[in-house]
Amino acid sequence: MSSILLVAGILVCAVQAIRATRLLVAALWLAGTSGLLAILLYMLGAHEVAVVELSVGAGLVTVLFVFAIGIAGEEAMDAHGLLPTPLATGLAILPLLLLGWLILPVNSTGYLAGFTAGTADFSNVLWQQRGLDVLVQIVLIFAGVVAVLGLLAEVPAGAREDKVSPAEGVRVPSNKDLLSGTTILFAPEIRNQQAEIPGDHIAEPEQAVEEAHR
Amino acid sequence: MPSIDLTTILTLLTVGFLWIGAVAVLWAGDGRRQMQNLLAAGFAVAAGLAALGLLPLATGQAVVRIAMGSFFGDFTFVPDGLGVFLAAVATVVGSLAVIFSIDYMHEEAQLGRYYALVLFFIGAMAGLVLAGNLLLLFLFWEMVAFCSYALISFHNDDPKAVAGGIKALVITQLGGLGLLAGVLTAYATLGNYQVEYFLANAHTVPPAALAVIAFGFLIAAAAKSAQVPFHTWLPDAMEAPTPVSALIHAATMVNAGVYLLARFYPAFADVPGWRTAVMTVGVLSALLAAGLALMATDLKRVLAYSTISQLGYMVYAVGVGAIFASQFHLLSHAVFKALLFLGAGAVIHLVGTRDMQQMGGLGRQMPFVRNVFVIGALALAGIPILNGFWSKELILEAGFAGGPFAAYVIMLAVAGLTALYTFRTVWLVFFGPPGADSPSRERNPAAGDAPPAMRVALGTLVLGTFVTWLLAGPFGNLLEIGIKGPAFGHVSSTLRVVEEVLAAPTTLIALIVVSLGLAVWYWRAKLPANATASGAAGFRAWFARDGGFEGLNHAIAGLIQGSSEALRTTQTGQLNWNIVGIAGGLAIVLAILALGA
Amino acid sequence: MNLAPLNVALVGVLGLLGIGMYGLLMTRNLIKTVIVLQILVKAAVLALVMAGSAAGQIHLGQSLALTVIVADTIVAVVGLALAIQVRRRCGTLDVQALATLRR
Amino acid sequence: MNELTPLAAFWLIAIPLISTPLIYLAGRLQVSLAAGTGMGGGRKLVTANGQVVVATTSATPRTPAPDVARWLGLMALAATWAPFIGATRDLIANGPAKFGLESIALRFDGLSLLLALLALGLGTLVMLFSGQGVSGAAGTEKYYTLLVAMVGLMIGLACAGDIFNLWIWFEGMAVASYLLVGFHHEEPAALEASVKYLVQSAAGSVLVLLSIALILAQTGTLNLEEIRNTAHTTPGLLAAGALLMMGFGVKGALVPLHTWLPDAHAQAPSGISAMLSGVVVMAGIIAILRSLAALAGVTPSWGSLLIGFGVLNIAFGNLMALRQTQVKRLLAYSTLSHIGYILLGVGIGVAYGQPAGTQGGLFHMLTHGVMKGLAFLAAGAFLYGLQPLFESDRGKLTQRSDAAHASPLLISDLAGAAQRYPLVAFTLSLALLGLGGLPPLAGFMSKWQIFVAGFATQNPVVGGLVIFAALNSVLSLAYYMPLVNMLYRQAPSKLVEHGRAIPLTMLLPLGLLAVTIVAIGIWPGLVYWLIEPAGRVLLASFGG
Repeated sequence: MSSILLVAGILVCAVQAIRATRLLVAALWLAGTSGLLAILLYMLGAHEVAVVELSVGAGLVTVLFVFAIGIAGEEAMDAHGLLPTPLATGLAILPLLLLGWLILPVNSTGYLAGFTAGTADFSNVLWQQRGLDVLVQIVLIFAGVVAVLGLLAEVPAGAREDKVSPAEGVRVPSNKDLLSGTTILFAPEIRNQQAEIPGDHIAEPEQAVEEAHR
Repeated sequence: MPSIDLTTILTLLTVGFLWIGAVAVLWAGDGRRQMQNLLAAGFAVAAGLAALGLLPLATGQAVVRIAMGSFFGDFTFVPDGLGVFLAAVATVVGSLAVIFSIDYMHEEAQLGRYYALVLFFIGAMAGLVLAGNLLLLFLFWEMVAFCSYALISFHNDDPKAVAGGIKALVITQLGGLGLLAGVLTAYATLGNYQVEYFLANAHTVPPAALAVIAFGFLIAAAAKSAQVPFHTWLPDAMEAPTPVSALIHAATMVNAGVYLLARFYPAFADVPGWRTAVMTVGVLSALLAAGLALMATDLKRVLAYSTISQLGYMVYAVGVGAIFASQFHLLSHAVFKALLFLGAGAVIHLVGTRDMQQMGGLGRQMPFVRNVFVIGALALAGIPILNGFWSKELILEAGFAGGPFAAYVIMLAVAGLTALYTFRTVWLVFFGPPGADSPSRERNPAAGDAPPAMRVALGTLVLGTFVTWLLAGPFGNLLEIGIKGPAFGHVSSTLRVVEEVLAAPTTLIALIVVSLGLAVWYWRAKLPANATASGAAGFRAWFARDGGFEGLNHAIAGLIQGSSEALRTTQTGQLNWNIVGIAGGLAIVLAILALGA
Repeated sequence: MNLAPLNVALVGVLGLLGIGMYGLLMTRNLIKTVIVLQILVKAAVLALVMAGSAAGQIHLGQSLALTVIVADTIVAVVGLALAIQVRRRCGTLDVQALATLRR
Repeated sequence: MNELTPLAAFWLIAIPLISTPLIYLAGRLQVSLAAGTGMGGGRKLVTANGQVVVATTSATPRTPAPDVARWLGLMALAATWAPFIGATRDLIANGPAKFGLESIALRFDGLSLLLALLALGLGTLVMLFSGQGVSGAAGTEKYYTLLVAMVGLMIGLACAGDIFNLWIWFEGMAVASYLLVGFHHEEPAALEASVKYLVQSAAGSVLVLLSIALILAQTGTLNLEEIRNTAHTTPGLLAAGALLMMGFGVKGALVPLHTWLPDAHAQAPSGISAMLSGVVVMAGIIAILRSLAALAGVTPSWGSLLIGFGVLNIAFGNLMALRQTQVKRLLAYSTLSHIGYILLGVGIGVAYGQPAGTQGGLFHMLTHGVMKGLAFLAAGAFLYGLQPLFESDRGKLTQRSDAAHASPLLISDLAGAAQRYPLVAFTLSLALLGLGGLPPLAGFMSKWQIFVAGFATQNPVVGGLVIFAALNSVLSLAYYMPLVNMLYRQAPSKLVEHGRAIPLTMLLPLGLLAVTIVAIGIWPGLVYWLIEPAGRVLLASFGG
């Protein structure tokens, strides 16, 4: 019963995250999803992952989002998407129905066919049995860090700067204008740049962009 | 066995000389034109000599065998009579075209690319006819198509040339699908690619599969030999430099289709409906193209249509089972059509236009070219003594004896039409009153006759026009080598051919029809004006649309382009729409699995 | 083992998947797209734990889920970095502005 | 790693992965040193007080400072060839090698060998090629680092014998490639491509995870072989198969999921386009095949589905390519159609138990990798030669209205390129002709083998599909040929006349790939040691 409530809560949070028009609100709803999910995971017996989900999913990721939103700025979002809503709804629901038809309900014939609970404890499974996964994951993290460093690094000035964006006709702010928190965190070569954490930008997104121009 | 060894060497050299020459010409670089001329002509002539040397050595045995691994079989070359003969035609006529090019192309840029492609082209054709493996045959078939494309669009700054090249490539490749299907079916049913094995075991192939192979090959041959309904590429291929046109029409490309039909005739003759289909294709092509030739005003287009028409004769001959007559006409046609094209090339080179209405009265200015062109035209029209006469008579005779009467009558009428358009062409170019704005005199008041290298090529071909028919006997014997089965017609001596032709009543009828064609042209002014006008109008209207085939081409091309353009809207570039693909794809696959399993 | 919680969890997985799909289809803001991707990842995490539980190898399921959380956090970080760059270069986070490559 | 035999295979994966941090650190070190001495070339400089100063010398040719990261990367990949040869020998002598950590199985078999060869071969050449192509851009050391990492991860992916492990290799490869695709992130178009690539890949990867969960729940194992032994027809496993196909299919660019591909291929640096098209997409297909093979017992329709997607890809890719005006976009769409040929061949092999089919499909994977790699690299060489002109003089030289925007290489820009760049033009035309399936080039041989397989089924429907595929091959000439033609135009475009010379390190990979295309085309038996075991393994894994 409690699990039903939890799942309902998770889904509500997720829906709210999608419906939210402000990014920060969406990120917070996501954190809510994560928190509830952590409880559900705990109930399913996944104690360790529940903790990780709580700390990484609800904690770190939310921080990252807040940070990113701070840098990029809130943006007034168009309420209606590019797709007709009925089409999107249909496309989201159709595979769902088919999947549900195929895999629900879990019953004892298709599943649980005589499995015995593993005896190894969690750290044994993670670090030894699935050790290769962890190794590859380290490479993945390394690649991800390098990628983020690369993406946030400055690029040489050239003819491409300050040009008009083809799509919007918005004058693109140049690099120097937009130096900000994340850049300082992730790009070591400009670490000693004076930081200006744009905390107040969150409240006034348009103003943040204006400032960036100046 | 030294003779076998020599055969092997010559077989390899026939193709090898040309391909080595192609590389050598490229290697020489466009900076050294004289060197390129020399290399190209040298290697082409060497290959021609090798092929001629191969003629007495023809054998039905595979002389080269290279194992290619599973699914590809052994690549073999079999220099049997038919193959050696066509290789000789390709290389000898080809080398004359190369020699002709020395003068014709002397002002062109990118000579290296030109010669390399020409040599590669001739080499691929020689390989095609000598190949003893179906896959190897297909390989060469495709190479020929590619080279023809590259040469047709040699003047690639000209959009018409590019379009003509791509049209030729796509249409012949579409036909090539028939060959592909045929070869694959043959391999799937017999497990072997060897031509010899296929011919020997065709009767064991299930009838349905054999029909696929037979009609597949027919489609391929029709596309390659520019037969109805695939003929539309050939006139557009006239954008090529004239020596290349001569190559395509006389030496290489279009002969491949007729070769294919002749080669596999023994296997397919008994497939129900196949011979009828072959005859129909031949008759329709001959008739339609003759009519088109009568309407055309572009000198090279007239020649192109006449090629389609003459190939129609050859295909028709295969259909009635007269392989010898078909191949004999191929030989005659190769010689006189090369002559006509190179002659036309000399004219165009001089005048700077291909429009016959702007020519006229050129005969006095270039007597040598006039004389050789007229000889070629007479051969085309089928005037006695010249080689075209003998071979065409043989075909008509065989058609009378072995084919339906209606087809024979049409082919007879086409013979008259051929005479008619031939004389019209000769008249317009060399004798008629100069065109209203004839540029010939103003532009080239001192323009002489053909330069020396051109004369060498033209002279050789004129000689050929007079003498090749004398080789009928040896030729008949040659064709027998390595070929099993009675289909090839037992011609053993020239004398018998002569007797047969002269004795047959069809010859007389044909001659009468030909002279009728001549007469129509001669007295064209005296015919009742109304009759010509009204008759010509309907005629013209139908032929102007090329019997609708050109429109069909456009419709198909338009459809493909249109659907391409329509499909491009699916790539919206919007991330959300991209996700639609994922969600939709998932739904569809799930549905298929859920419902289907 | 009682199957009911697993069934409920599975419904949760499907629900999250559907919501995530709908979000990807409708969201025009890049950062929000990354948020939606995180919702999808939640579905995957829940599914893996559920599977481990169903197979009687909850620790295996946990181990996989943990790996997924970490890996997809990295993906989210890269995605956010991209979004920030997009904001710099194009002045907007709207997907519509990122539709110059098409056809 | 108890046995001695898989040692080579182990190092084959380990060397590139271990060397990546070294490459990165060395590259950073060089950048820092250069910044200290003011020798940063076109790069950004950081002065003592932290002010970012951007060197304005980027327009002038850079002094060719030896790029440490690049040479280290090249050395790492070169060193990887030694275990590759060793592993190949082991494979030929002893058959597939099994190794791994604890419960995670790795397996070096014919299929792994094929993908490893593609990744390593193309990776090495791209590394060699990339020297000047990416110079001037910021963070070249990251480029080289991620390139080497990507190669290592792909080799690992090729060996994975555990479905979750397969996923993590796959995800690692994807993460490594995001930056590479958006490497020129000063251009909005490159960012756009990277964003689409990331979002679609991530969505696909979630589908794979759901499928893994379903499989684990129903079979209790993640090991591919054990799954194969326990899997039987249940609706849940059907759903798992569909999710797998769609999840990996995003990276494998099956047609409705392909939309990231043209953008990413067109906007990535050319070397990366070559890697994407030649290897990354193929890794996606290998992942589909590996994982679906584990579910072979669930339903017989996997083969038919593969054939279906194959035909869809062929037709769609060709039609889309027909009207393209940009060189790299055209090549990208042609990749779609070639994926179709691969799927068709493999599908025929799987559905009808035709060894010719799987071998032909994998053969085409190899030849396509070589040909498309060459085509993209040649396009990259042209871009290198002409790029400076896009930015400065293009407006003047070509009167193009879009001169100011990000600069795609248009087909018309290459008019007459053969006169200025004969070798590059020649190799590009070889690649295009090979892609178009003209003999005697590699592409013809592999397509032929697929067609042979189709006809060998003696099934009229499959025969018809093969003819349809061949028809599309003819159709494809209608877009390859104009490009070839353009290269040999007699009147060169103004851009070409003013292009700069192409360095030898770029020409060398082009030449090598071109020779390979011709060699395989003339003698396909040359690669049979590679293709035959791979096809056998694949067919056997589907129970054929």
